[in-house]
Amino acid sequence: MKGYKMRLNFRHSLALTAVVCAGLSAATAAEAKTFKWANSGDVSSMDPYARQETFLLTFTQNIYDPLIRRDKDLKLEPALATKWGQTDPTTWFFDIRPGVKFHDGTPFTADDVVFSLNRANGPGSNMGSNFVSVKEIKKVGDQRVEVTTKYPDPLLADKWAAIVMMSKAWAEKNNAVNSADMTKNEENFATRNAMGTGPFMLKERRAGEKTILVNNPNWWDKPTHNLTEVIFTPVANPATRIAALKAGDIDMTYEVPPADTESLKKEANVKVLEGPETRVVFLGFDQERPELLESNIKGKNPFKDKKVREAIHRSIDVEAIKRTVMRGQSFPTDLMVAPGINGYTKELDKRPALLKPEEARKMIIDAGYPEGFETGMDCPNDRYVNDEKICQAVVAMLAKIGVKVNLRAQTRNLYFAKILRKADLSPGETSFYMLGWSPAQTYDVHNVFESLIQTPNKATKKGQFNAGGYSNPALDKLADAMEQETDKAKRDAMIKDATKLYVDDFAYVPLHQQAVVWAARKNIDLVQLADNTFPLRFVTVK
Amino acid sequence: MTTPSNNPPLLEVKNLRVEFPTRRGTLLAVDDISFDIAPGEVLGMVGESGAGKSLTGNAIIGLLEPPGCIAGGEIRLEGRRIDNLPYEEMRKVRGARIGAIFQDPLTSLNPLYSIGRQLVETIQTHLPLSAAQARTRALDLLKEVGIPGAETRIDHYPHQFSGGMRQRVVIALALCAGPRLIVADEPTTALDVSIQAQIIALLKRLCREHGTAVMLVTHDMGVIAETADRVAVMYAGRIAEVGPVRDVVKHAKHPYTKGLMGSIPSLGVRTERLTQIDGAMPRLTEIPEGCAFNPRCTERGTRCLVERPDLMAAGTSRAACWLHDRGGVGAPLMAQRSGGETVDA
Amino acid sequence: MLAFILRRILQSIAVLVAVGLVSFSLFRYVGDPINAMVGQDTTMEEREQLREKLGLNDAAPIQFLRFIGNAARGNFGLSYRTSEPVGRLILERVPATLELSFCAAVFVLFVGVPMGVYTGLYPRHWSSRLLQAVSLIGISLPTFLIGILLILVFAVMLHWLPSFGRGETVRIGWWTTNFLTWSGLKALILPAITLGLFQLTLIMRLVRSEMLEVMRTDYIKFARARGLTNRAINFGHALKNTLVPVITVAGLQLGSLIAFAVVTETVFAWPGVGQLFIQSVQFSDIPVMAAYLLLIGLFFVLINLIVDLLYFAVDPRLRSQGGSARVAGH
Amino acid sequence: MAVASGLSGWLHRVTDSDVWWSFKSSPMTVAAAVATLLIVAVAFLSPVLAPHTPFDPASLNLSDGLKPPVLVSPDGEWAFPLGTDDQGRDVLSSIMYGTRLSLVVSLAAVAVAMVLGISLGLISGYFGGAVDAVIMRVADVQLTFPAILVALLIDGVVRGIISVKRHDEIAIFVVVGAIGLSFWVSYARTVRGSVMVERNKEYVQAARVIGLSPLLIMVRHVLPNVTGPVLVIATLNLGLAVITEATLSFLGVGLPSTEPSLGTLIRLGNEVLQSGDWWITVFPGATLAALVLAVNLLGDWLRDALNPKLR
Repeated sequence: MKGYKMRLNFRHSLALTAVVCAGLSAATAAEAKTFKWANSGDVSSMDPYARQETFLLTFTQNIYDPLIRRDKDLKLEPALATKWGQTDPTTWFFDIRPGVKFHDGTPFTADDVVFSLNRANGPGSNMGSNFVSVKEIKKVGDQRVEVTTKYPDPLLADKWAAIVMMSKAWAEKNNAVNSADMTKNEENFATRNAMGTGPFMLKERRAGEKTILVNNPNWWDKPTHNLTEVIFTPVANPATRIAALKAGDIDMTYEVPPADTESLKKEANVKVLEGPETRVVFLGFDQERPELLESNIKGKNPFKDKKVREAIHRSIDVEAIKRTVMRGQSFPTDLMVAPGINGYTKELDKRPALLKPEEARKMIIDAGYPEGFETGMDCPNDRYVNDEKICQAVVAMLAKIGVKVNLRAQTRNLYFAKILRKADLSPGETSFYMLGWSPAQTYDVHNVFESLIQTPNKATKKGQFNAGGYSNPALDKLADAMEQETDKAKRDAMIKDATKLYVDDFAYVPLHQQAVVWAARKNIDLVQLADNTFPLRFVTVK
Repeated sequence: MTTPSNNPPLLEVKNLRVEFPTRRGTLLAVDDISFDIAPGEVLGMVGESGAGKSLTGNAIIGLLEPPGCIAGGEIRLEGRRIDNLPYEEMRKVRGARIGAIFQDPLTSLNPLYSIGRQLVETIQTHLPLSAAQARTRALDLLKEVGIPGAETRIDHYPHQFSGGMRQRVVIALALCAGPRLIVADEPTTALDVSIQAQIIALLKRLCREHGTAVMLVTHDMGVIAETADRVAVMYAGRIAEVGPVRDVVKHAKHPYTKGLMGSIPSLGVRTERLTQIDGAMPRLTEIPEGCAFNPRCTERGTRCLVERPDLMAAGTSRAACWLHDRGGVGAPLMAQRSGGETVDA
Repeated sequence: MLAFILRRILQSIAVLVAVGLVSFSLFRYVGDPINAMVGQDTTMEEREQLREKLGLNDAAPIQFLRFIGNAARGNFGLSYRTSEPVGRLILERVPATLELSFCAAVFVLFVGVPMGVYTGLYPRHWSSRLLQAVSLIGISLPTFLIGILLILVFAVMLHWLPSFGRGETVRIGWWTTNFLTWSGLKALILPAITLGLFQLTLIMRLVRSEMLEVMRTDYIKFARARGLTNRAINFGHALKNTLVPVITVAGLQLGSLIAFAVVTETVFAWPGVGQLFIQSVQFSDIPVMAAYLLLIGLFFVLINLIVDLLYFAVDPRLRSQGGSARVAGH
Repeated sequence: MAVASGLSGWLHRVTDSDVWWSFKSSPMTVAAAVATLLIVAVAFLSPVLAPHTPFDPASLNLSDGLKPPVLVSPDGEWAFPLGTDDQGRDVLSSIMYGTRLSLVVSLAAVAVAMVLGISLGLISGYFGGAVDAVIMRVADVQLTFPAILVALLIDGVVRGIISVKRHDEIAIFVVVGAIGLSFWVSYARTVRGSVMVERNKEYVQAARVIGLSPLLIMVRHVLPNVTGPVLVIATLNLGLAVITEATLSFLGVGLPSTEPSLGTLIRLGNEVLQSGDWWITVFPGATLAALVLAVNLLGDWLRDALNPKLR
């Protein structure tokens, strides 16, 4: 955890200065301040439970408020719940903030809390996975809600920082009691309209074209922004988005391709904000099939041999990828989890030294492949930053050590349909693949173990995204134990052991954390959070 | 047949030269020809294809297709020079003063315009008439050229008319602006014989009634004999003989005209074998010195090889042949054998 | 004439059914939308259940029939990406694409045809050669490059025109139009030029080659011999005969503007059906793709019908012959 | 000797003919011909001429990445005259190999489209009636599907029929087929329009009277008359084919991205256009522009020269 602290100070100071001058300017600025910003994709719906996707969650949190929200350092702080905690290992309580009103003036009550939590767990909602441990939610008096869980769940508060509160009355009046259910084919009022308690109100919503928010004058919290109107427009083409920022048609762009960061830094009235994203991009091997799908080697699967995996791992020069392909916009890592996430063990994050091509080639030959071997490789070309170009670089690096790689890059839907495990958890159609993962919900490492590294198991629903089928019984046992261990020290020890297991085994080839790059005009002050969320309440226009 | 009156000629062509500058050298297609057409007179222009008769017609209308151009000489219409007029001036002459009829009626009319619209357009271009007046004039013309049911058919389209009917429409178009002269370039060639006779009779009647002169270009001696007042026989871009049609047909003065007339069967005279002129007309790039016809001429002499004869008096006509010159043709020579073909094989 | 229209309508229905069948057999290969619809941690089993409930595993004809059944009742299903009704999603975006294509078509016709006529009338003149070479630029650079270059010059450097988007639009009933606001009009300029540039080159060259041939015909020579003015000959007789054969190709090219709009709309973030289609392909948003393809199929069928009827109006030779035989040109 | 004289005789006949004369006399056409020949020659000789082998991953190393063209800035290298892209590929060699790939794909695709389009256009125009209606309606269906979807369909179907071990074995056929299939309609419609005009002309009826088979009539008599507009479309389609191939490779159904075609080079470069590495997209873009410009100017001249009516 220490490493994380150190990097934070620099970011911390930056954030502090932003708040200070924000405070100052908020006081003086009275007249209308419009803030125009753009992103590559549109927010897919106004319904806060439509999709558990960072962009949708951060956008809707400008209109709705959660019980508990995260501050600038991603620490939990009170929002619509003034106090919360566990009365016993399986019971949580939340005290409701009094005197809060929805945008239409109706009061915010405990009933709204219970309704919202049940809606978030209801049909059509995407947030179901945050309620796996929940048994019952009930109102206890006007100011408190109690939740009983099937088994002790220390992380419930963390998970529910993403669940915002909706108005029960409004939902019932406008047939928005449940989120839009794809299978029923009828529209849901909450998809295009919103009724929250948040700092901004939804004025106009034209999907794929323009979404306009206006300031909520009677917000329960003290506004730390000076905006009167916010106009959000999706601009898919990166070149157009950058040009629009330079031309002043937009004040800020949420996503900047690394290639353009250098030129934007040189722009007179534009400033660039960079920071590591909690997502780790890594390469995985098919360690399950007896022989690889597209290989000249029959009867043997090279990737099952740890020596081969090590040779490959230590031939991929992530620093070179950072320098040219990512143009410096990446943070190399050797762990499957990013700093800033609970369970990141800094001392294990040491990448073994690069091998010279001859050394690696010799390791491959010693492993029983005199002329090296051939394998297919699958990559997305529009999912992660520079995904296709990174794979091309890896193909070049492995060609030097006798591993001939046939690359196939596809758009994400074709890609994920091909490589992910099937419904019955049978392996996907790939031998060597790229994937990115960020435990967005819980900000805890267990999610990584449970989804990526544990052996795929239909019954326990573990290892859903372990596309390569890596299997390490010892690690499986540790991961299950850490799920319910409430003693922090014991839990940390388990995490450390499990991490050491997959690192020594060269189970995966972690590459880097992507850089979150935003760009804004000089007259805009805003705060960039590590989890790539963008609360508008920290924006001030000078 | 109107006798040529002695008032000033309607059309005077003096020493007209038409050249085609091409990369292989300049081709002289019409070589210094002169002739006149009197008002109301029908002048026939006859000769093998490639003799330059159509080009003369185009030159008069001022529609020579590039790269062809008038390289010399003058063309005067009613005393006024029209060969060097600026485009806009010449445009006003065309249609109003000189009409034209082309060979193929199937392609001479714009397929997308009704015949009425094409007539009215031409009339209004040249005559200060309102649309209604122009339309009645068009109707009269259509009746004159013998289009049955003109009132309904005026709004029909060209493809709804037969070849003969379309040629009648073309004649109406040529006459609709009241021109003094019509240049008819092979007007009957594309029609079958029975329709030909009707069109010729129609053309003669209309010209006589409107007092319009006609320059009738054709290779069909029968049409000429029947229609023309005077006829000019062209050979290799020059006029070989010109004169009243009866004299030229009956008493040809130029050897080429004799050969031409000899090759036409006629009902009156019983002939076993038609005479045939050996060889072929020279290409424009290989026109011989002296008289152009000399290689094929049976009565040629040494003078014909070197000196080019101009038109000279020969009886009632004029012929470009030294036979009619006091100096004669010089020492007689046999006709040049052409390609081993014997005359009496 | 009525028989001809009826026959064409029957054929059009056959075309739409064919388009529907091909589309749905195609959707199996566009990738799986489920992964993008569910949260990161949804188990594989749940994803399969959702796929089953959405009927994605059924055979193509069954999916098509179900789609048509719902479509007949005006329900085109919800978009997998934005969970909005596809019908309204498309209805909101059709005006943007139609207005953009209309402006591009106007640009093509009022610039392309005169250029074609000019280069046809004076082929040897240096200006014609220059026009021909310049017009080629439109097709030698990819559309997305031309778009970006125009934005860089006119929006970033000169600040004359907006760099993206539709600007202010006025809503009349369900239709939103650009034409009534100054910023809307300005926003139309660059995308319309980018979209129209390729068709401009094609139309110009077709008009030129047709004009060259018409100028050589006998009826033009006869018209000149009748002393008609140049204007009457060039723009009356010649132009009309030139445009008749060009109409079919022009009708189709302007129709394909819609298909071409896909790239232009993405570059200019123009909220039309083209951009929606690209997003739905990348997202394998099947209901949107199905509705889009049927809309485009209907559109092409209409364009062809209009072009054929236009033929009858313009070419008298067809009117008398009737039937679908079309005699074009001189 | 006979051959030599025959050859020189032929050569003489060509250089004397009007077509050659009209070619010689227009400088722009000569320049276009030279440019086309140059680009095609360099492309197909790329294995010999290219200083590097951009398609062989082993020869690339990232440290050479993002070098600017040597003439423009000091830190360029003569080893990479036009600079390198972010994979360390020499831009000049990539253009050579890429152009060869694009030429092969687009020429094959345009050929497929022409053969398909012209034959269907001839049949539908000549026979008319039901045949014409069916072909034209198939054309309508085809027009609805952009090349992208056609490619996805072919890729899926082919993969279903023959179990393909590696994708790039069939990639080139999929791309050529997809582009060819989406281009044939414009040929068919143009040819059909012209055939319906020629069909009523006397010379076709005459040919029919003397008993020539319809196929012979169509190919020998009717086809030469439609070469004009077909040539216009073919030359325009060439440029479009290169760009469509790039879009297909973006969707993963085109050629593998480790062997970028000219169109893919432009697409990859376009993403970094504003980032200062302008040369990655400008040079391939200029090459494509030059190629398409030259081919179309050549097409214009050829159409005018071969068109009997315009002589």
